[in-house]
Amino acid sequence: MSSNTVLEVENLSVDITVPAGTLHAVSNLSLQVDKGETLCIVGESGCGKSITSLAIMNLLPRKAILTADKLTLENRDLLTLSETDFATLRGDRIGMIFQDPMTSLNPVFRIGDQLEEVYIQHGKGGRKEARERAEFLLERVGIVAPTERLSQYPHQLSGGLRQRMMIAMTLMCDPALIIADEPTTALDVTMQAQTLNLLRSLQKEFNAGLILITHDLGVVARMADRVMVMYAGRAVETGTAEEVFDMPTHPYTQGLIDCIPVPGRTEPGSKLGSIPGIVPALVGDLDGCMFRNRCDHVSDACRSGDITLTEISAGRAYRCLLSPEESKNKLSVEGAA
Amino acid sequence: MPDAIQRRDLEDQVDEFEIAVPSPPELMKRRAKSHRGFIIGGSVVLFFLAVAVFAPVLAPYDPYDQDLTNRLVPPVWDAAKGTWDHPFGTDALGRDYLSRLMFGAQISLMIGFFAAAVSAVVGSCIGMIGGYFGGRVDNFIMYLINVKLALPGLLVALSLVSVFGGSILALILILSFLFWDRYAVVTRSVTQQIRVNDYITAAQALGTSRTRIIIGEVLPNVMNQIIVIASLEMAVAIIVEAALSFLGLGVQPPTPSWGLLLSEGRSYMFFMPYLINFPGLAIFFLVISINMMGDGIRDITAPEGRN
Amino acid sequence: MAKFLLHRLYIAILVAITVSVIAFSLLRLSGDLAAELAGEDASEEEIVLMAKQYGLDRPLYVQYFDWAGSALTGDLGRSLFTNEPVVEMIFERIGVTVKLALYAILISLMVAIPLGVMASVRPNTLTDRFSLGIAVFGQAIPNFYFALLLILLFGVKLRWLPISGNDSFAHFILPAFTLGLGAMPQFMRLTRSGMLDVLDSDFIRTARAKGLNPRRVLFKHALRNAILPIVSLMAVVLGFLLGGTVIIESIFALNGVGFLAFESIMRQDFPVVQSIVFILSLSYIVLTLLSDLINAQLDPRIRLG
Amino acid sequence: MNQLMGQFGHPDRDAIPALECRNVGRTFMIKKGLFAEKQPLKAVQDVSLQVNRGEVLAIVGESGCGKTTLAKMLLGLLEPTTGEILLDGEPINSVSIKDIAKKVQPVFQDPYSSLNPRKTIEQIISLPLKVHEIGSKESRRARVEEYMRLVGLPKRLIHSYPNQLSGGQRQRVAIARALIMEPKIVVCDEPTSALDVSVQAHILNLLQDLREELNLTYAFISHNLAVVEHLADWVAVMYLGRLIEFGKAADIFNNPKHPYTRALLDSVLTPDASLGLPEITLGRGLPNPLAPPSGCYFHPRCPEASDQCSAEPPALIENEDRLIECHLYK
Repeated sequence: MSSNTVLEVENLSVDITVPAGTLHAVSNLSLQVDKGETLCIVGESGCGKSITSLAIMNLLPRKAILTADKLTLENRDLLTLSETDFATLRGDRIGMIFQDPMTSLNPVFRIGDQLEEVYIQHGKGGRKEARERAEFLLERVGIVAPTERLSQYPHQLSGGLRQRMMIAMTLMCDPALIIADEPTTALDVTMQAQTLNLLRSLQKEFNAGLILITHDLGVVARMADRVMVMYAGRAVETGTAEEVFDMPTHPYTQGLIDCIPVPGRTEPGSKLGSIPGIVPALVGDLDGCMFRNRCDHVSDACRSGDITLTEISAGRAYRCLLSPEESKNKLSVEGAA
Repeated sequence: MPDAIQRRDLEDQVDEFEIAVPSPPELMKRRAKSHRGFIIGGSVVLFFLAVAVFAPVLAPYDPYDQDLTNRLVPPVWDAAKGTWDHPFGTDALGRDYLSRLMFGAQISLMIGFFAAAVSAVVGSCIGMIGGYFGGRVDNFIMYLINVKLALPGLLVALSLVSVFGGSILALILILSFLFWDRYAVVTRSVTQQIRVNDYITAAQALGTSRTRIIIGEVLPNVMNQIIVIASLEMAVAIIVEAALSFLGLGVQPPTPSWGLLLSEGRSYMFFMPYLINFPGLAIFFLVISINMMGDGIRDITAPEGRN
Repeated sequence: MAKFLLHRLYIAILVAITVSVIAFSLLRLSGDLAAELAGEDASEEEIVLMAKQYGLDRPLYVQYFDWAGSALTGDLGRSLFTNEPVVEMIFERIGVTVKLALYAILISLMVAIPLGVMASVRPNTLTDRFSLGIAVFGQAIPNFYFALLLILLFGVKLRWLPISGNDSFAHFILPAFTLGLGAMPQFMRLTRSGMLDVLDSDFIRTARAKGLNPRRVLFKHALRNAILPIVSLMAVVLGFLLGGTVIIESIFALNGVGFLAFESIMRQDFPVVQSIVFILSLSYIVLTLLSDLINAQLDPRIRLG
Repeated sequence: MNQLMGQFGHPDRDAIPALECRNVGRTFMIKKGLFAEKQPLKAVQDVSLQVNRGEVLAIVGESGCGKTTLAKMLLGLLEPTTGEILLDGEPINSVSIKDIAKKVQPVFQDPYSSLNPRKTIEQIISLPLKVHEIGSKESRRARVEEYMRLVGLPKRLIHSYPNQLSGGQRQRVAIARALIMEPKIVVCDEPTSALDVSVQAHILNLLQDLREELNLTYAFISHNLAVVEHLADWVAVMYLGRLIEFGKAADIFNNPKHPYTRALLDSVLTPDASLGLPEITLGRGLPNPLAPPSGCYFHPRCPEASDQCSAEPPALIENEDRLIECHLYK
């Protein structure tokens, strides 16, 4: 592990007790984020990507049980921390941006109070310093007349502005890691690119690690240094953005890419590729490949046993029984068809 | 539909990972079976109901029969004077207290049930109309609700009873007038939430009449709430009826209303506390079990559909 | 905000006028007022004379405006029974009733809010069950029966507290407690459900993600939002308690407005009853206006919206 | 204006368009407070467009651009305050909502809110038949089964409730309900934006198939331009209630003219890892529709705005292969 590593997670699992049994929301997930690096976690609803972020933040619901072999932030072991000690890290070393900017800010307090509060809570300075920091950051996120905005209430701002406030708020204490959970999903398309641009330039400037969680392959392709594709609570493919998009090795990744119409690439009016079948409910004992019911390349071997991640090169891995050769041949033929 | 159309049988085979999701009725049945409060509350309510219905058969005496030689006989567990002739003792006029309590259940349940039902119909109609139509109609209905809330209900009820008398029909109507607003407030706000759903717009786009939309699309989704409020309001109606009778402005003597029993027993309560405890506890247990049932219904019918 | 309050004021005035009409009709419902006034064995002529004397032979709306007009100047007529001015009768007693209602709401708030908050922080635990138990008990026990039980226990058996009259603070303890118990369940449930909703909201997640200390999250960020509906309910309940004093005041022989209302109803003294109904309605209207004002202060979405 | 529309775009000039809007506008009177004057909110202004049988018209724009109001007018749920809408050449306001319903049916965005949770799939799909009193109970059942097959829903789901269905299945139910009246036009309001991408592909493919098989006309409302490009024959770009660009889909995607259309197209993020994030220079968000900017509504956000843009509103003119409302084009 290099000294650049901000977050390291090994074999993280999250089990949630539900009436029907135990829900394995996340299984054996490992990841690593470096300073200034963007890791995109991509997957469809219910794949466990948001639970992963809450697990790292230690904000899981009460009924969820977290297990992991390793969970460190800037070389600090998070697994042994008490809730009180963990709280001192949140907002200070890790910041989080949520999906819906309309509901993520407290409606009864001024924006300024909500920004300054983090700074003061973590002992960075007094009211005056906090105000200066807030004004500085508001300017950085491109807000004109920051002093005025700070004395406003959330309902007086548009969605795009509120999301910028959220970004500013996470940067108040200069965090080592930012987790953004679908930060632009609730925004208009024209706001999306601007907000992402802002997020990325600030992340680079502050040299923070960024975990960006999204279902939008377009966002992933444009934002990610490295990508982790999740399906059914597991990582099914990891690699750099180029590797994953140009040469997907897991049938699910390939399927996802084929599903979306791309201007200039898919023929208008043509049939889109599609993934049949349903997402498994992750309750009870899970055995074999979770994607087998929707996969064109399924064999008997896929139905049982523990299917592990196969590593192709450093940081490049996939969870499938097809050999890299096979997957290359089969998937690329299909992609071309 | 043209014949040449390709039939799609995309999802006809059952997926290996498909698990049976119960339908809303099944879900409710399941939740009902495992809801302790609902079962206990429901059983006690059923017990009271059975006592009320079969009072003429079950009661050992005529509740109006006076026996002045056997006045104020204590219950059977009073070692000195209790007898099995009158297991719950007798009142100041020697009437069998158990029989009077059993017939009292009739009055409480009848008034409670009908008051809750009448006000449910009136209040829900008002609420759904306000919630669905919005605008001026809704403003008017909000104004009606505000007027109702502003009036001191119990006082108005007392004055009305003193004018119209304490017949059971009058009591039911007066109590209904007291309770319609809760239904209106709740159904109105629930209807407002339902109205914005696309299935309502879809029905409108079909040219469905407003009445049909309210009855066919809105009502099934408000019904849970109406039943929950109805159960709670029935409990309150029972208490208020007892209160009116206790104050002497409800059911008139010698009818064995529980409230009346309490008020009659009050003069003797320092020496014969059972005279107030029996009717008091009867009201308490009936009301608490109805409440438990109502809370149970609320949990059982908790909105499903959205995950 | 000015617009919001102006709108509320407009509705309040409309409601107040309607309520006055209803209160006025309450008097007319009682049958032939003139016959009532003239006494039981009055002759036809005497009744007609009476009607003339009190202006009862005029059209109803004229009588209403007459009544409303004098009500505006603070004249609510005279009692049929004691012939005292109604206003004086009510003002002599309203202090007792207000005191009782305030004590009751204080008691119920002091119990309900802490319990509701605790229950919402730890749902489905012993605390939660306990507070739910109190709520269920408070809802199910008829207050007149509970009052009698309290009298038996504290008044007769233990002889700790007086059971009738309104001479000292001690006289208010039992009635206020009885009344407060009835109001408690609503506050408790609203606090609990309101807090559960708020604690589940995105902005609380944000507050926790900021690493704020849990007490600050709970008492600053959550309670501040959950308190808004409680303020509204307080006005409703206080209005309701003022009206609900009828039973409790008669049981504990507290000489308040409730007791007066009860006595007046029993002796068909309708000018007094209608005035009490009207005054209690007015106080409800004022209370809700006040709660709107407070909520507008607490909620910037209203204040600046 | 109508002359203009007639000359423009449609080779088959004699054909009556399946759907035509002529200067359609809708103004809501918004009352702010009790004593305040009512303010006009022009949700849709002066929209003229047409689409032939079997074609797909896409209406695109940000939220608040008037897409949904326009959709409601097409469905007959709102009356236009100005202009008129014609179905097969017949003005929509001359017929009853029931007659409109036979020709136009909606498919909505959120498959969770578009199905009544208290009703079975059979009840939901057969509702149109019941409301229009078509057929007996048995024949309705048969028809429901037929349409379930048409949209790819297994028959075994007929007695299920919406909560037992996946998002994709629910959207199929909504499509079956829309089609059972055999309408000519389907108004699709963001039909896939609430679905996962793998499910979205299924639904888009289904919509394509159905259009070919049933010769349907779609009014397809969406903010997802990738989907629009894939599906649409015609594209109408709306901004703050105004139609600012209208033309053939291929033309608009190959050569967007209006600066707003260009910005919209630029903000499409294709999954191409070799590209970075686009620089969008729109600056602020949508202005307050109650107090729209002077001149061209788009000028405060427009990178190419001149003094003329803030002073006078541009007119909708025909420019080469399309209609456009911008001072840059004369």
